[in-house]
Amino acid sequence: MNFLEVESLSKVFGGVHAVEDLSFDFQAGAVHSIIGPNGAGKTTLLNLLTGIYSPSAGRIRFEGQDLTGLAPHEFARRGIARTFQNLQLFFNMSALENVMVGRHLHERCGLASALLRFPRLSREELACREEAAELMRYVGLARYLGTAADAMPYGALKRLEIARALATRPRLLLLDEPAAGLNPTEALELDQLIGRLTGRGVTVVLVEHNMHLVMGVSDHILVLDYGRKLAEGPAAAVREDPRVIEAYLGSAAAARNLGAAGAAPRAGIGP
Amino acid sequence: MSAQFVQFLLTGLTVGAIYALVALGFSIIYNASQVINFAQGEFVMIGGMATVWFAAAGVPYAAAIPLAVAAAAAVGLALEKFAVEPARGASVVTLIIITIGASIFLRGLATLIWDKQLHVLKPFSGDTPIVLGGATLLPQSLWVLGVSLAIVLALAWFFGRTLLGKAMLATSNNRLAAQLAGIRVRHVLALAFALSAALGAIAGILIAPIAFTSYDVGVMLGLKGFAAAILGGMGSGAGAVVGGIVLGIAETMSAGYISSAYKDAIALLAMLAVLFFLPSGLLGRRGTERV
Amino acid sequence: MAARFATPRAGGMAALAALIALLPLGLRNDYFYDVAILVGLNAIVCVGLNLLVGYAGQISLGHAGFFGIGAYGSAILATRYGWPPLAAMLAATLAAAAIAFAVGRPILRLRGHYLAMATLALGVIVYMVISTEDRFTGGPDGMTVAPLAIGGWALRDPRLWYWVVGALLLAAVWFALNLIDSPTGRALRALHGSEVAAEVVGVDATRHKVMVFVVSAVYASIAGSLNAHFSGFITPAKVTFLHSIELVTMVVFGGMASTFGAVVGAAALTTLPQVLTPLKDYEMMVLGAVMMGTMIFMPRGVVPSLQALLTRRRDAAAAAAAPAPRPGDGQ
Amino acid sequence: MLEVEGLACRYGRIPALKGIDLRVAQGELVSLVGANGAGKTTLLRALSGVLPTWAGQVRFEGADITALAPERRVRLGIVQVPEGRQVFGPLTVEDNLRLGGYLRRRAEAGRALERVYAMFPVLRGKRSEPAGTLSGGQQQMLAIGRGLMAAPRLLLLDEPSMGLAPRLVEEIFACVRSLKAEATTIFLVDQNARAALAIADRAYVLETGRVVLEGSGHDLLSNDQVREAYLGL
Amino acid sequence: AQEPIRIGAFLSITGPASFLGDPENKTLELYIEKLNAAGGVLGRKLQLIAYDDAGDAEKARTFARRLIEQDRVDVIVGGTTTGTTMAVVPLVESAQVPLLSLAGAVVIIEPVKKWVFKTPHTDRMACEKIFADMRARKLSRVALISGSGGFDKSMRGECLGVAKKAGIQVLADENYGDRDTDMTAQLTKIRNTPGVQAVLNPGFGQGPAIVTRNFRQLGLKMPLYQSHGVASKEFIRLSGEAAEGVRLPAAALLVAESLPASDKQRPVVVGYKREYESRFKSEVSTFGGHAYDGLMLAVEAMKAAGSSERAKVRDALENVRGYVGTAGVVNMSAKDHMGLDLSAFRMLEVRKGDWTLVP
Ligand SMILES: Nc1ncnc2c1ncn2[C@@H]1O[C@H](COP(=O)(O)OP(=O)(O)OP(=O)(O)O)[C@@H](O)[C@H]1O
Ligand SMILES: Nc1ncnc2c1ncn2[C@@H]1O[C@H](COP(=O)(O)OP(=O)(O)OP(=O)(O)O)[C@@H](O)[C@H]1O
Ligand SMILES: [Mg+2]
Ligand SMILES: [Mg+2]
Repeated sequence: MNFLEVESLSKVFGGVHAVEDLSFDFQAGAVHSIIGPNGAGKTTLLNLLTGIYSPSAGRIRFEGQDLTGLAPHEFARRGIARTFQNLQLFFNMSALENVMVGRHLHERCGLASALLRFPRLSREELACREEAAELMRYVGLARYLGTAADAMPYGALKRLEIARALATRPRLLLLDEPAAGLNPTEALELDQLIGRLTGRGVTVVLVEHNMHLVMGVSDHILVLDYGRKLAEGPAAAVREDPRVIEAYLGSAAAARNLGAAGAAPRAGIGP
Repeated sequence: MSAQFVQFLLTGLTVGAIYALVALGFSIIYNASQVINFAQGEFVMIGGMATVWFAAAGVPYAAAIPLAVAAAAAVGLALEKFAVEPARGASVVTLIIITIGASIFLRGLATLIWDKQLHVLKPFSGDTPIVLGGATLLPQSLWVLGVSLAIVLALAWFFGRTLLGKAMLATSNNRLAAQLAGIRVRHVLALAFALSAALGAIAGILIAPIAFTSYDVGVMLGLKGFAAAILGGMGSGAGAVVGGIVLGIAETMSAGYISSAYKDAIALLAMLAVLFFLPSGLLGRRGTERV
Repeated sequence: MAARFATPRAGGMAALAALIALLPLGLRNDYFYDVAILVGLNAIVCVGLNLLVGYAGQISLGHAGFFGIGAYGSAILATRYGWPPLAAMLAATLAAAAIAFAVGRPILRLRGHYLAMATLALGVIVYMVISTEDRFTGGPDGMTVAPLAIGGWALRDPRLWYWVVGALLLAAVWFALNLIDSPTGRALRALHGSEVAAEVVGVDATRHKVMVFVVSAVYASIAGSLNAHFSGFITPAKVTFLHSIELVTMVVFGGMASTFGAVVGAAALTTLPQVLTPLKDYEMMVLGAVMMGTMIFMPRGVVPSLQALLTRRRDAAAAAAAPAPRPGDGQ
Repeated sequence: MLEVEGLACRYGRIPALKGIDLRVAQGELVSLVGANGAGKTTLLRALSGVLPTWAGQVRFEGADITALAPERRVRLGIVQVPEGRQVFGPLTVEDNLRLGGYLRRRAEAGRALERVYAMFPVLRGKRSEPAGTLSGGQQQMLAIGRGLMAAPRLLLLDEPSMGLAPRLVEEIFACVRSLKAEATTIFLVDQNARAALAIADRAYVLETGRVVLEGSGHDLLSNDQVREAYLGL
Repeated sequence: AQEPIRIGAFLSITGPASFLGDPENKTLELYIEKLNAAGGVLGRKLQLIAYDDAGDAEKARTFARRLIEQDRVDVIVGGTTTGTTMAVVPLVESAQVPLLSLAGAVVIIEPVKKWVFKTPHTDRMACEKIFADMRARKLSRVALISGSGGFDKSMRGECLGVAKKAGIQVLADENYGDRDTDMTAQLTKIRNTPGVQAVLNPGFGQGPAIVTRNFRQLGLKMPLYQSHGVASKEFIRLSGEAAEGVRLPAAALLVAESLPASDKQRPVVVGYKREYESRFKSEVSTFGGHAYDGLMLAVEAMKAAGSSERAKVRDALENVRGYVGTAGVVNMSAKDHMGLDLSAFRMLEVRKGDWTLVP
């Protein structure tokens, strides 16, 4: 049984095949990256994998269960969490509360107990608050505990989304361009964070254009182009693939530059 | 039997065209500012009442009507300048409450300047009914239908073909980006309010000979116009018209064939049914937002 | 940390309780009691409506409908069929909850203005039924309602009513504050912030929206029943869409997402027309101008704006250090 | 061409810029680097006039434009590609671009449109789709294209490479270089600090609303402080 | 100086019934001023305290309580509508304040309530008057088309109730909304109902005028009856030529000047009409007349009682005999708190753009 199985998945918008007949298997405990040109269908794929879109065709199986056609909160219940390419935060709340919402699935709270404020609830609230604070420290947001979400800088917000996703205690975490808008120094911290996550037993799927990050952390890379699979394999193989260079990486020089990923500066992704 | 059906249809069209005109006013302001202007009905009132007033003062119709439309447009401008613009950045609900306040204010003002009586305008081309397939229609209804049609076409052209029209849409969607593109957003907003006030006033003038006018005609027409705009799809010009006509016909048909006591309820139920299947109305924009 | 969060609510509750307890010192005669009771009843509706509008971000322009279901349900059962008023009230409340539950699912799929119109339509339909079925409801001229009797003893004196409504208002506020502070309340606010994001962390958006819709309908219905029994007479004027809009206005005026704001809004807009009567012909204009002016200068509503003003005063010195809000990503 | 003196801006009571002095000469490419929240976006917004200035002066070609309305600045040729794309979601791709050329004559705008399509062929394929349905990177291309439609003389670019595929990032920087070659003055903010410094004639480093360092692109690239704080080295 | 006599009023000056409440309010203001100019009543000045309930029963009740508790008025005039009046009845009954209602429905005085009186004719009387006229014209099969307001619905109910006794058969029963702009659908249905000989339209405001115009537009030839709810010149102005031939029952006020000199009401109605029209530059309606009657009855009663004491005024009101008002000659009794009979209603017909008496 594979951890995540995707079978001839398609999504059509009007005439656009954003994802077309896509099949792949992801193994547990690894970091899988999905790369591909702009508009290749990466975000759409994540939307399918979290139930935000329902597929035009195909199936999604997670830990052996067929999740096709379920609502997003059902995906979350099964252990899949994500972040967004465009921030989707609760800007009407504090940072800490944002993360606490992530604990929603693990709280037993009926309407009656909410209205009457059972003592049990207060205790659980305290625990929830503590755990959320812990997660914020974990992603490096210790200094923003009481801050309103709408008063935080962009880089912090990106990490806040990760903390919130972690609060759901996912087994599969999908990150959509977490490094966009971060400077190279901050991207480096992200690199380490992803490493620690896998250590926690979370399987990570990373969608990213920052090749240093991708090449550095991925166990396995899936390359999409026009909604289809272009290539797949370990980082070293993918970066040498001429089709990938042609469609995505650009000049062969850039690709070669990445070849020395370990030693090379982790900064620029351009020339 | 079929003459009866034709009669219902014609009546529905006339009533619907009125709703459509009011709905168009809602759509324009919504397009330029995302505000649902609950004072839209008051423009209808101002149009009718001002025309009556000018006419009573001896001004011929040909001058009284443009004067009344201009008066309404001026009120629209004032509304934008003194009530909507100062609240820029406030939430949509706050803006709605501001327009509700404005509508109460304007209604109060109307009772002071004018009165609480009902007034009537002379029909533009007489009172003799036109017979069509056994059914009758007042010439004034033709005016309503004709002017609505002309306005819809003009607006379709304006929003669909002119850059200024697009600039209006852009302003409502993203004010910052609109400014960066060199659009004078204040002017665009002012224009939208003036335009929609003028449209409301025209609606008010056209229907005053049929359904009279008074300081409080705006309340019910505003409600029906809002319903029509939603049914058709908020922000869509063609939608406003389709929504208005569908609503008008639904009302008359249910009055004619089902129950006149419940005709409004039936029309609203029909609207709800449509929304359940088309959550953004008959012709509303769909699916332009994604994550 | 828990203590820090308990303070404003406990403080607020205490202040409200003290206000209710001390207010009678200023109430000179039954007329004042009458107005105070109406304030209380409107406040109950608004506290419930604020859960829906202010916290969950779902606008409703049809809550006068639920108010009407409560009022007429209770009135008809108690007056025409001789039910004990409390049983009638309970039945009406259940009916309002059931109706809200039934229509909530399809209606709450709609967003923004579409939701506003759909709820408005719902309210208008309730109104039409009430004003047309005059055999039961007395039609537009209204109907007489039996007083609230418990056993053989009828509650008639406005001064007693005052304490009943005051106690119920406190309870209503307490329940609302509890709900907001619970995980459920947090989920509701999250829905307001971003529905997709709430969904992907496991919040069942539809279930939560329907739930809060039902809760707010129950608040409105109970207030409606009480109002009918208190007035002794009820007409459909209380069920019109104008009344729905008035209720939302109270909520926004006092301050969205502020339970005490809802109370303040209800108090302000219930007493304002009483205060403005000497203005005669200018009354409407002034009322409209007050509404516009308040919302322009306090766009977040009276209570949150005043709160912000107070906190600003307090830490004016420490201001510079505070991080500033920034908008989210463009789209 | 552009002179900024003592520029200060606030959000409410909170200062975001605290007295900025900088110059951009005709035909120059100047980069601005800084951490998250340093105030780079704020500075560009102030230059475009969409954010009121609190103190200080902005001069463009000698004329004081501190109080000039945003659309007047666009008319002068000060054009910004904003951070976070900010496309008009419900409008079609083509309408978005045409609005970029709002102040230009029809024929000129038509030619500019062709240039943008030539540069980003994807956009041509999606010309009648609502911009809101584009992918993140496609929207970024659209935002850049919309800026170019206005015939900029001073182009303010706020994170133009964000969310773009490596291949396109190369192209964007190539495009920036060619614009410079066509005598467009450019003021560039990009998180890809290495690339941004590499192509810059001169650069400024911004820290919590103040310019803390200034020099040629090359010098800054080899500055130790910069390397550690912004280049991840 | 002596305490003024306080007259309280709650009227629907705005809202859907402003059509009625506005002239009522104006009339009260006008006559309080006149009475005071003439030296007041019982040597005391009169003070009017009037509130606008906007047609809302809840507001009416609160204002009534305010009048009683806060303003301590001696007598209350008002309740423009049946709903607002009925909402206040329990209050005045328990506070023991005389109330002179200006609303039409029978329920206000039937059963008799100790403290409640009313000045206009009842809607049941209007139905009886109309049906009698129909019978005289040999019309017995009628269609009803009524509005959705309280007045309309109440009268519709009364007419349906008394139809059988009057030998009238109601073949169709249609409705229209408060602010509808077109009633051709309903009228088309009536036209296609076989056997209809006449149409009756209970209602006030713009609805009846639209019905009248649509009626002509559809080419309907049968007689059209309106109710006393449109008893003002305004109706004719709004309906234009379509109003020709329309009949309705109304008080003498509408035909003041064409009353024979022998008519007892003539001086009263001519006087009121002239006063009102010269002051407000708009035409009188019978609604203003109701307020006139209410105020004058209260004054009569105070004079008769020699006091403004609530209980005495009430007793005096119940004993009013032969008071000539705009609505007719009032003879109150313990069983009848309105004191009008069918003779007070005149059947009018619109001819050449004016009301004329049907002999
Ligand atoms: N809701 C939608 N409606 C219409 N088209 C859509 C929608 N969502 C995505 N698309 C189209 O599907 C294609 C894939 O988009 P997607 O956002 O998945 O790309 P991506 O791989 O995430 O690109 P990027 O790297 O630029 O973010 C694009 O061409 C886009 O225009
Ligand atoms: N709309 C706003 N309201 C209040 N404060 C704001 C607003 N926008 C930005 N700020 C604050 O102003 C400061 C500067 O922000 P700015 O967006 O200019 O930074 P930046 O350098 O562009 O950062 P980034 O790299 O994240 O884009 C930050 O502290 C930020 O939190
Ligand atoms: Mg993407
Ligand atoms: Mg920035």
